[in-house]
Formats: sequence, structure tokens, C-alpha cells
Amino acid sequence: MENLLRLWQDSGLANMAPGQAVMMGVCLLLLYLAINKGFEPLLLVPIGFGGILANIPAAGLAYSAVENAIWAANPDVLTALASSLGMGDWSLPKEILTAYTQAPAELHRAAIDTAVNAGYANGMLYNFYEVAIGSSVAPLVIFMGVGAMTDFGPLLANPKTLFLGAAAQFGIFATVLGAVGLTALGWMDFSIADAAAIGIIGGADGPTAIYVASLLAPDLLGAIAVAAYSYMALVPLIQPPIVRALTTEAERKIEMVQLRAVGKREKIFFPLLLLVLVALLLPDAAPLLGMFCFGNLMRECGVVDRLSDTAQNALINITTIFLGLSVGSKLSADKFLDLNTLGILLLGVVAFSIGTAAGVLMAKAMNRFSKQAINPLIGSAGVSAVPMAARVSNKMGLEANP
Amino acid sequence: MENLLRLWQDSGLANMAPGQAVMMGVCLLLLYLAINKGFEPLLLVPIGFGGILANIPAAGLAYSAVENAIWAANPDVLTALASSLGMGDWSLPKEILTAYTQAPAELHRAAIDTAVNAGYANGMLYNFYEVAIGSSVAPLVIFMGVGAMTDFGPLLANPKTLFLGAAAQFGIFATVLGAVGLTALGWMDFSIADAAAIGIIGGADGPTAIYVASLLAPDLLGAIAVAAYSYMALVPLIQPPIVRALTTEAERKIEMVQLRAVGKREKIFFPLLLLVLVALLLPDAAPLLGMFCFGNLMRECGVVDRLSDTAQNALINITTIFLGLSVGSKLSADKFLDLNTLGILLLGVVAFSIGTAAGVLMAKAMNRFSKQAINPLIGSAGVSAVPMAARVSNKMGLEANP
Amino acid sequence: MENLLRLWQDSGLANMAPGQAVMMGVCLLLLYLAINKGFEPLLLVPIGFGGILANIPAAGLAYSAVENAIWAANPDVLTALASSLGMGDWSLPKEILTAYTQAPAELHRAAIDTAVNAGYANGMLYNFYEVAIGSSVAPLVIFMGVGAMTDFGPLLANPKTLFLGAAAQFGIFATVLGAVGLTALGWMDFSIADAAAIGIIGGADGPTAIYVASLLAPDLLGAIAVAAYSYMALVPLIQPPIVRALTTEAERKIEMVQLRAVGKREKIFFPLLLLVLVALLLPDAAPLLGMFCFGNLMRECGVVDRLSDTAQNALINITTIFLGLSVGSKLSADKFLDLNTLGILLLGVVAFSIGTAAGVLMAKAMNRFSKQAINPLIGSAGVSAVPMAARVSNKMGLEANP
Amino acid sequence: MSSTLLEQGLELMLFGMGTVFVFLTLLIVVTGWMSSLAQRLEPPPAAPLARKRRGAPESQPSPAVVAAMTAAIHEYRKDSRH
Amino acid sequence: MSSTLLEQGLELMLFGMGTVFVFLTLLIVVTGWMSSLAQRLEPPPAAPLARKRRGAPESQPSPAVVAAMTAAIHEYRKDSRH
Amino acid sequence: MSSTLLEQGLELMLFGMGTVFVFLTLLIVVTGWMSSLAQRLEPPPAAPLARKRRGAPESQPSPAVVAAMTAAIHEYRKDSRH
Ligand code: NA
Ligand code: NA
Ligand code: NA
Repeated sequence: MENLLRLWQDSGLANMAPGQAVMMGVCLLLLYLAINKGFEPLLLVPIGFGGILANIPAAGLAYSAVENAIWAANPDVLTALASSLGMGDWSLPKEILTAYTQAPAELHRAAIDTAVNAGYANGMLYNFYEVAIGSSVAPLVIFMGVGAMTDFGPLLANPKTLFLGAAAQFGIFATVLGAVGLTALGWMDFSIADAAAIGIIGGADGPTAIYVASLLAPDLLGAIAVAAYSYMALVPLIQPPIVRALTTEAERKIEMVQLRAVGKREKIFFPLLLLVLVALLLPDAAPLLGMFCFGNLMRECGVVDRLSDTAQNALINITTIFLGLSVGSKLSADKFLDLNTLGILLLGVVAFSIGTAAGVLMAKAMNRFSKQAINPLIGSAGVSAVPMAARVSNKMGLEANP
Repeated sequence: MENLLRLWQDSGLANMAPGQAVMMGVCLLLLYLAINKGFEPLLLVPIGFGGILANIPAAGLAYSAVENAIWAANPDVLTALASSLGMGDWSLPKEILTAYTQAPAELHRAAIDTAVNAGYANGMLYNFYEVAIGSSVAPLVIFMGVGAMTDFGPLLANPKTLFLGAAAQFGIFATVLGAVGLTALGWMDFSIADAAAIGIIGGADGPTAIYVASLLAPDLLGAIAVAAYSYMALVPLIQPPIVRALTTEAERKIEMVQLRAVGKREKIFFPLLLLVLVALLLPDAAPLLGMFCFGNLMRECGVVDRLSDTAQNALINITTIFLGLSVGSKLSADKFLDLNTLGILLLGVVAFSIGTAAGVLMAKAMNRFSKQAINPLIGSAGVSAVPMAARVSNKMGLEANP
Repeated sequence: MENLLRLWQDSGLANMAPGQAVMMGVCLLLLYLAINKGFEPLLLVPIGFGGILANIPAAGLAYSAVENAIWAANPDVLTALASSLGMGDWSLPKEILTAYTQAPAELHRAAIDTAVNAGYANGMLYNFYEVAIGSSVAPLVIFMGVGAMTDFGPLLANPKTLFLGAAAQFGIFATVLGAVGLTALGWMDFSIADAAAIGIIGGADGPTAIYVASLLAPDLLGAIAVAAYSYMALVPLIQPPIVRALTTEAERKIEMVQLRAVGKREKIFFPLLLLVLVALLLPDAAPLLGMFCFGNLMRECGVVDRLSDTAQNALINITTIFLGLSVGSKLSADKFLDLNTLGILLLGVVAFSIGTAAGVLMAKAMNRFSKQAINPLIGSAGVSAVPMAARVSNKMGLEANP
Repeated sequence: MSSTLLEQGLELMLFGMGTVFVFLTLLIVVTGWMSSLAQRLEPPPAAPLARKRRGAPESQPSPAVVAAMTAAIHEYRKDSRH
Repeated sequence: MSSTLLEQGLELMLFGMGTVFVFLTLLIVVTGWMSSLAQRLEPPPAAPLARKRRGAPESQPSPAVVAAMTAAIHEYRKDSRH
Repeated sequence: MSSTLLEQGLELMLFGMGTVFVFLTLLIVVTGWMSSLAQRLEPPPAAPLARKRRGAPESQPSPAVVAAMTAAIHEYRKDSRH
């Protein structure tokens, strides 16, 4: 009987915080959307499941050794941690956590040593996060795999369509302004780095959003990734009304054909050309676009098909599993449930809408100056090369031009 | 001539300790059992081969940089190591090793620095062990893969069979008692943590045994893993006499059918349900069962088949290779060849036998209270869901009921 | 306008050093040779691409955090770095870099802390290099995969052919002498460790060359790997004239048949035998040959085919991608463009030629003492078991004996 | 004062077997509820599914083993953290 | 003195959109050159290639997004390194 | 006092080639024993096996290269550890 009582006292149910219960519900909702509604399941299933794991009470799967030591709140350990961080004896747990987060590398290590010596360890998801996202390797490998899956033929046949994507990026920067605006109004609390990371949601490009957030705003990564993948999946709801409002039926009926055949040599040259241009003009984008171009070169060069196949299959699948679980680790209640997350979700939908509208308007503008008519639906797809957006545009085109 | 002499002096043969020769023989025996007798070859081939590598004299593949520095026994380096661990100048190598093993994180790091500065490096198998088992990632990934391979349909059709497994766990705890008993008698020297890890052999579940041993008794991991996989393979020898002694032929003739069809939705709900129950009641099991349930959800949800395929194939195979080699690293003579190993092997077979008997008796007991008759052979299989146990039970059932 | 100016000032083009432009050209040449001429594309495509990435100006992809901090040349950061390395305040960047490279482990870590605290991070390729090559894991995994692909049947049918390979190793040591000779003449600056690493190019065995260079001469790894793979690919140009000069047409017409059928058991025993001999005589080769033998045992034992398949496919492909990119990281202009590289490329071709000649002469010598005639072309292939060399030998044999 | 090793072993056994039976009882009950709910939402398929595991490299971990294991780890951790 | 947050946001927007358009313009121009060069070297194939992506797990990153992102990272790094 | 670089090189060559020949001689002898033993245990198959390597990504490492390499690493390590 005493044993059962102890089992109960140490159980998750007795330690469950209300926020954790809420987040478990949110994660089950994400799983429902992914499995039943087909919302980007390859990412949202691992993210949702990882989120449940992150919110298991008293397991600390998403926390570092030091965080686990702080939450355990053993007074001796807290005192030791405070001392290794150079703080006074009576520091509050919250203060110790803040000091740990901001500590320079040496004190950071000292705090970890203290926690490890006291018997605490990193949680499983924390380790996954550090290896997959903290090191940036997972988004980079995803980009390589996506590069190996991408056929640039249509783009090479009509390079001007790149401008549609440019217009769509307006959504990114409008969102940045929105984020700093909300902060200026005192409603939210975003730094300029946070704002930039939030803006990327408007690019509708999951791995890029995760990569940028991991560099600029790791605290917001969970909300940003969830927003990015959810809105990618919500394209069929968000885009059609915007497109209908901005275009005539005649415009939506414009038929586009691939202008010309694209040779093997062009396809080999393009990733190299893109890489060199990025290298010369945008060196900060070199890791991400470099891996993307590398994947594409492996695909097109025709002499390393076994590498390209692995990059498109085993490697990207393994990486996706751990990327998803790692993102899920940021869905722990104490990191996800605050006003900022709400702000991010709202800003994301605005970013998306503005990007769609800008792409459509850009297509209309290009039709004024170009001989080859462009269907503005391609502009709405241009918010990103997200397959869902392309499919929606295609469906609307079929409605207009059956 | 002088060169050949030197080649001889530095060769493995001249440096071979008797224990290393014995362990090479043991490992060749494991390989023979795996290859010729089909004993769990997917694990025992890498374990056996890793064990040979671990016992190569003068190569130090299974040792850390500090251990390699200590075995090299250069007096200057030993003095430097002792000083970095805060010990006196004339410490014996064995004392330095013990101090290193028990040192807090800071001194541990100082000792490593000293060894690295003196030109010593971690052995290959030591690195594999740290990455695969020290971090716990390999057992977790194995569990995910096994989850993706598991069909819970039969269990969902008749959930009461779970109780058979519960009875079989009696073997685990009886073994714990046995281990502490041997220690109380002064015949062995096991701590309570060691005893708990040894007990898991009775669960006949290789990855769980490795995971628990890596947390509670890393020094005994080699013996525990070898015992767990060997007894899993020895099921056809160990179980039949026990089952025959405890059951009548009529009982062994009971025919069981799957009671009902199980729907897709139930199969999707079950891993989530299991996860939530574990989260609420047994948070310490969350990493292991969490990954297992994640694999099972990927399998059943039907929308991430490419991830599920990779988890069942490339990913689990890669992990199995390194897990096996890492376990093999614990088969070095100085870690494996002692009385404790003998105790573990003996306790393991006792655990297994008690678990089998308890499962059979539980099935007989359940037949008194349940309408649906249960063949006690299922109880013997219930010592674990090990396929071998199920096959043996099936074979005995066919003998009784052709 | 001001913004565009800033974009220009921070762009790669404005920061491009002449050496970087040269190296980009060299890497594009490697890609051309790999893609259009079929030069070992599986390695040279990733190496060439990695080399381009390594030379992107201002991106620092191939540098550690400390190197990136040094190149950024912020005076405050340089002072802090010098102080953490125990140097005076006015140390030059080059001096700090040298001190960092040679610092013992504790100061090394202090310098990294300083750089990280100042906001600098390891470049992507630097991280890939540390994980794949710095830890030695990539060459080891490649060896395991190659072992799983190797059929020792022909060798077992006629083990004496192993001597041909022995003679070919003369190229390795002649190259060592050449390297120390060039240093003695004051033309180059190679240590004995450098010379040994350069010699391995003569073995025409890419992964071994990378493994040895990573241990003995990491600074020369880029040049050594490029030389090794290039000469492996240049076999069709280098070998035929040497072989023609040293053999008569009658010798080249000798027909060889596989002497006898080789049983499954022999093939299982051979990797174990090779491992035990290596363990006893050459413990330093144990990691590399151990993994090779392990791969071969997995292939031949017939009970772990799923592991063997993964080792031959997903695992070796993943490893090859990161190994190639990591080698490419050593093609950054500051590391590759110096006189030593030229020396290495020259010594490499000499090593190769001497090895070919020695193999041919050995075959001729063996024909004097052996009943079974050996075609000297096999001796030229014996410079390594490189498939290209075998194909060339085969082609020349067909010319002589159509 | 800490208990003797034998007492610890006995305690671990009682606690562990208690955990296993409590957990499995709950799992069986809740699985039963879930199944009847799922069957109400979805008509059960006509024939039992017979998907076969292909060449599994590992034994299947049973919830029971994991429950037992948890008890063991839990007991140990309680003592080792200070 | 550092600018206000709003000014920083506005600057980021102008700088970012500028980067995107400059980069894409250059990319389009140079791609055009490359294509005409490649077509001179190699007769174009008769029919358009229609290789299909198989079950891509991810959206395709567009150069435009990456260009925009770069501007953002660049701005931030400029400020954060000291 | 340490020898000159040239002497070290010469020593490495002699030691290395010695190692290679000794090792390979032993390997050939022992392989011969093993093969005759294996053939006594098992009747040899009728036709030679002709399993082909499929698209190997790498050269095959020869035991000879590895033997030579070992000698090189060994020489170096002997000097570098202190
Ligand atoms: Na996109
Ligand atoms: Na089991
Ligand atoms: Na070779």
C-alpha cells in the first residue's frame, strides 16, 4: 500500500502541470491534423509525437542536465549550481536558469559539471535537438536531399518566373515589420533577431524556417516550425480567396506551357552557377544553398546516382525523423505556452497572405511588360515552391479553364 | 634482423595476455553459435567480432585515451595523470584508473587532457560505445525500429494476455533477490543497481537489458548483453522441460484463435494510449517506450510510410551494427573475465527458468477465472515477446495437437 | 543605394582573395574530370564541391570558430584570444593561429571558449571534417562497406598473388625516401610523418590514404586525398607505357584461370584468419583491417544479410558523401596552395609508377620460380586492388591476346 | 540509515511486481475502453489482418518488461541522486 | 547609439528586399547566358523532360527565400558579433 | 640524439618492406593451411563462384597496403608519444 502510494507520488499524473496537459492536447491535435487531414505528415507526426514526449511530467526529456537539476529543486544542488555560475547562495531557480542560459562558455561548462556530478543527465529529446538542430546538420541534410529531388527544368525554361518568388518574399519583411510593430506597441516582446526569424514563416519553407530560427531565435523555434508547417498545410484554405479577389477569371484561364526542352548540360551547370552566385553575393547563405546545390548536382550529373538515391531516401528520412522529434522538444509547456507563440501564429498567417497577394500582383505586373503571358496563379504558388501551393494553383486553374 | 626483432617485440603475439587469448576463444565460440547454430546472429556476429577486436593486445581499441595512457605505463605520463587527478606522485596504475573512473567531471576532463597531450587517443570501439550506448541512442533507435515492425493486432484482440507477461516478470525480481543473496553470502559483489540490471536478463529482451545496464551497471554490460542474447537463443533448450513439467498434454492441446478483427483506428490509438499511460504512471520508462510507441505509430498511421520503412531497415541495421560492436567492446578480458560474469550467466539462466514457469502458472490460473481458455504455452512465450519463445511454444503446441 | 553598397562590401566578390579564385577553378576542374571523364566520381564530385564551398570568401565554412575569429581580425577578440592562449597583447593573427594549433588541450579549449563567447562558430565543413575524419569514423565505415563488397574467392584460389601486392608497396617507401630527400635538399619541408603519409599515395588506396593522412599529416590531407583519387583515376594513362616497357608480348599473352572453386567455409574463415594475423602481428592496423574483415565476414557468413546490405549501400553512401565534403574542406586556398602540394602531386605520380613497375617485375620473378605462370599485367594491377587498374590490365591483356 | 542490501532487494521486488500489475491492469482496462470506442467509430474489418513482421532483428519489447525495468531504474535513481 | 527597433525593422526590410531583387536579377541574367552557352555546346533534346519528383518529404527551398533569409541573418550577425 | 631525416626515411623503408613481406608470407602460409583444412571439412563446390561486385564506390584495400601503412604509423607513433 505504501509502495502504491509512492508509485502515485512519483507518477506523471501527480506531477502534471496544467500547461503540460494543454500541450499534450495541442500535440494530439497536430497528430490528428497530420494523420486524418494530411497536414505535412512527414514533419507533423514526429513534431507532434515529440511534443507529447517533451511534456511528460517529471521525465525531463526536453531539458538539459542543468535544467533537470534546477527543476528537481534539491537545495544543495541549487546552491552548488549558483556557486558554479558565480551567483549568491540564495538565488531562485528561475534566476539560476537565466544565468545558465546567458553564461559564457566556461561558466556554462562548470554548471553542467555540477549537474552531472549530482547525478542529472540531459533528456533524450534535448540530446536529439543538440545533435540535429543545435549543430545545424539536420536542416542542411534535408536541403541536400531536397536538392536531389528538385528538377530545375521548368525554371530553366522560363527563368523570369524567379521574380514571382521575389515578390512573395515581401511577406517575409512585412511580417518582420509586424513583429517589431507589436513590440513597439508593447503587446509582444520580440528582438530584431526574433522578428527576422518569425518573418521566414512567410517564405513557407519549413527547413529554412527551422534553420534560421535555430540561429537567430532558438527559444521561438517550436512556435515558428509549427507555424511554418501548419501554414504550408493550410495553403488550400488561405490562398484561394486571396487569389480570387485579385484576379479576373480570364487571367486565371491563361495557359502556360513549358517553353522549351532543357538539356542535361544546363541542368548540371545551374546548381554550380547558383552556388557561385551565392558564394560571391550572399556568403551567409552558403551552407544552406551550398548543400541544396550539392544535392541537385548529384542528381543531375548522372555519375553518382547511388549517392543521390541515398540522399533522397535513407538519409533524408533518418534526418526527418530526428528533426521532427527535435522540433517537438521545443513544444514543452514552459517554452511554448506564452503570448509570443500566439503572436507568431498570427503573424505567420499575415505573412502568408501578404506573400500570396504580392506574388499574384507581381505576375499581373509582369504580364504588362512581358510577351509571354503568365498565369497569376503561378504567382500565388511562388510564395514558395511548396508542392501544396502548386497543387492549389493548379486546381484553381482547372476550375477556371477545364 | 634487428628490425624483425622489433616487429616481434611490438607485435600482438608477444604482448598477448592469457586472458585475451581466452576471450578471443570465447568470441570465436559466440561467432560459431551465431553463424552455425543461428543464435540471434544479427547481434551476436557484431558482438563476437567486436569482442575479438577488444582483445587485440597492444591495440587498446576498447579503451579510452586515459586507459591507454595508463596501460602504456610511461612513468612521466603516470605522474602527470596522478597529479591531474589530485593524487600523489607514486600512485599505482590501478589506483589511477580507479580514481579516474570515480572522478568528478572537472578532474575527469583534466585527466583526459593530460592523456591527449601525451599523444594517447580513445580506441575505436571506445568511441563507438560512447556514441552508441553511452548516449543511449542506439537502444532507443532499436526500440523505434522494433516498434515500426510490431503488429499489436493479436494483443488488441485479447488484451488479457498482457497478464501472462506480467507473471513472467517475476523472473526479473527473483533474479534481483538472487544477486543480492549471492552478495550477502559474500560469493559475489553486486550493488542493488547491479542486481536490478542483472534481473532484466530475465525479461529476455536484449535492447532493454543493454539500455538498463548502460544506466545502472555499465561495468557489467558485456556480460549482461551476452547473457541476454544467448538465453534468448537458448530458449529451445531451456523452456520445453519446464513447460512439460508444469502442464498436462490436454492443456498444451488448447487451441487459440484470434478473437476478432482489429481495426486500423484501434491500432493507431494503441501506441498513443500506451504512451500516455506510461507518461502518467512510469515517467522513467518514457524514453524507451516513447520511441517504441513512436515507431509503432509511424507504422500504423499510414501517412509516413517512407519514415517507417527507413526505421525498419537502413536505420535499425546501421544502429545494430554499431550497437553490437559497442557491446563487444565490453568483452575485453580485464572487464569480462571475473567471477561476477560467471554469477551473471548463472543468474540469467535461473531468471529465465523462473520467468517461464511463472508465465505457465499464470496461464493456468487465468484459465480458472476466464471463459476463454488460454494455452499455457502462450504463458511460456510470455516471458517476453521474443520470436524464438513464440516459435518454441508453437512447436510444442503442434507436438501436442498435430 | 547605401544598402547596395553595403551588400557589395560584405559580398564574397569584394572579399575574394586570388588564391580562392584559383582554388575554385581547380575544384571546377576536379568536377569536370569526375563528371565528364569518369575520374572516381563517387569521391571527386563531393571533394570538388566541398572544395568550392571551402573557398567561398567571408563564409569561413572550412574554419573552426577560433580561425573564423582570427580571420575576422577584430582587435578586441584577437587580444582576448592571445590572452587565453597565454600570449602577449600584440601578437599577430598568424602567431595566434600557430599557438592555437599547437596549444595543449586546456589552452585549446580556452581559445575556443573565447571565440564562441565573441559570437563565432565552427564552419559547416569544419564540423563535417571533425565528425567524419577527425574521429576516423568515415574511413573505418568505408572499409567495412568495401569489405562487405569484396569477394576473396580469386585470392583464396591463388594466394601467391598477394606477393604481387607486396612488391607494389615498394612504391610507398620509395616515395617516403623521395619526400625526405626533397626536404634534405631544402626544396620542401616534410617531416618523417608527412613523408609516410605521402607515401601511401603509392598504394592507390583512397580510404587508407585519408585515414593515414588524418593521423600523421592532417595539414596535407587535402593534397594527399586529391592525389590518391586522381592517380587512381589516371591509371589508364600512367600504367600502359610502364607495362609495355617491362614486358614482352608473350608475357602479356599468358592466360590465367581461377585455379579452383572456393568453398563458403573458406570464405568465412579468411576474414577471421586475416584479423587474427593482423591482431597478432600488426596491432596498429587493427581498426582499419578489423572493420574491413568485419564487413567481409558479414558478407560471407550468410546470416546477417540485412546488415551486409546496409553496409554496402545506405551506410557507405552516407559516409562517402560526408567523407568527400570533409576532404574538400582541406582544399581551402590557405591550406592547399603551397609548394608542398606540388611536391605531393609529383611524388604521388612517381610512387604510382614505381609501384606499377615493381609489381610487374615481381610477377616476372615469380614466373621463374613458380609452376603456374602469372601474367605480369596482374602485377601492375597489384599496385592495389583498384578496379581501374584491373580493368586496364584486362584491356591490355585483350590487346595482346584477343 | 540505509537498509541492508537484502532489504533493498526485497523492497525492489515488491515495488516492481506491484508496479507491473498495477500498470498492466490499467493498460488492459483502458485498452478495452479504447477498443470499444474505436469499434463504435469504425465498423471492424471483415477478416483479421495478418500482416507479417519481416525478418525482425530484435525481440519485441513487452510493456511488462519495460514496466518492471522502470521500477528498477526508479528505485536506483531515488538513491543515487544527491 | 543604436537605432530603435522599428528603424531596424524598416532597414531590414529595405535591405532584404533589395538583396532579393538584386540577387534574382543577376541570377536570371547569368542563367540566361549559361543556357544559351549550354545550348550552343549541346543540341537541345527533342521533347521536354518530365521527370517527376517522387513523394518529396519537404517543400522545395526557393532561391528567393534563401536570399531573403540571408539578408536577415546578415543583419543580425553584424550586430551580435563584438 | 635522434637520427637525421634521411636515416629515418631509410629505416622506415627497410622496416616497412620487411613488415610487408613477413606479414604476407605468413598470411599465404596460414591461408594455405586454412584452405586445406576447410576443404577437408567441406567438399569444394563444383563450379567457381562468380559473384560480381556491384558498382563498388571505392578501391579494395589490399592487405599489403595496410601492412605497409601500419609500419609507417608504428614508426611515427613510437617517436611522437612521450
Ligand atoms: Na520555398
Ligand atoms: Na521482450
Ligand atoms: Na588498394
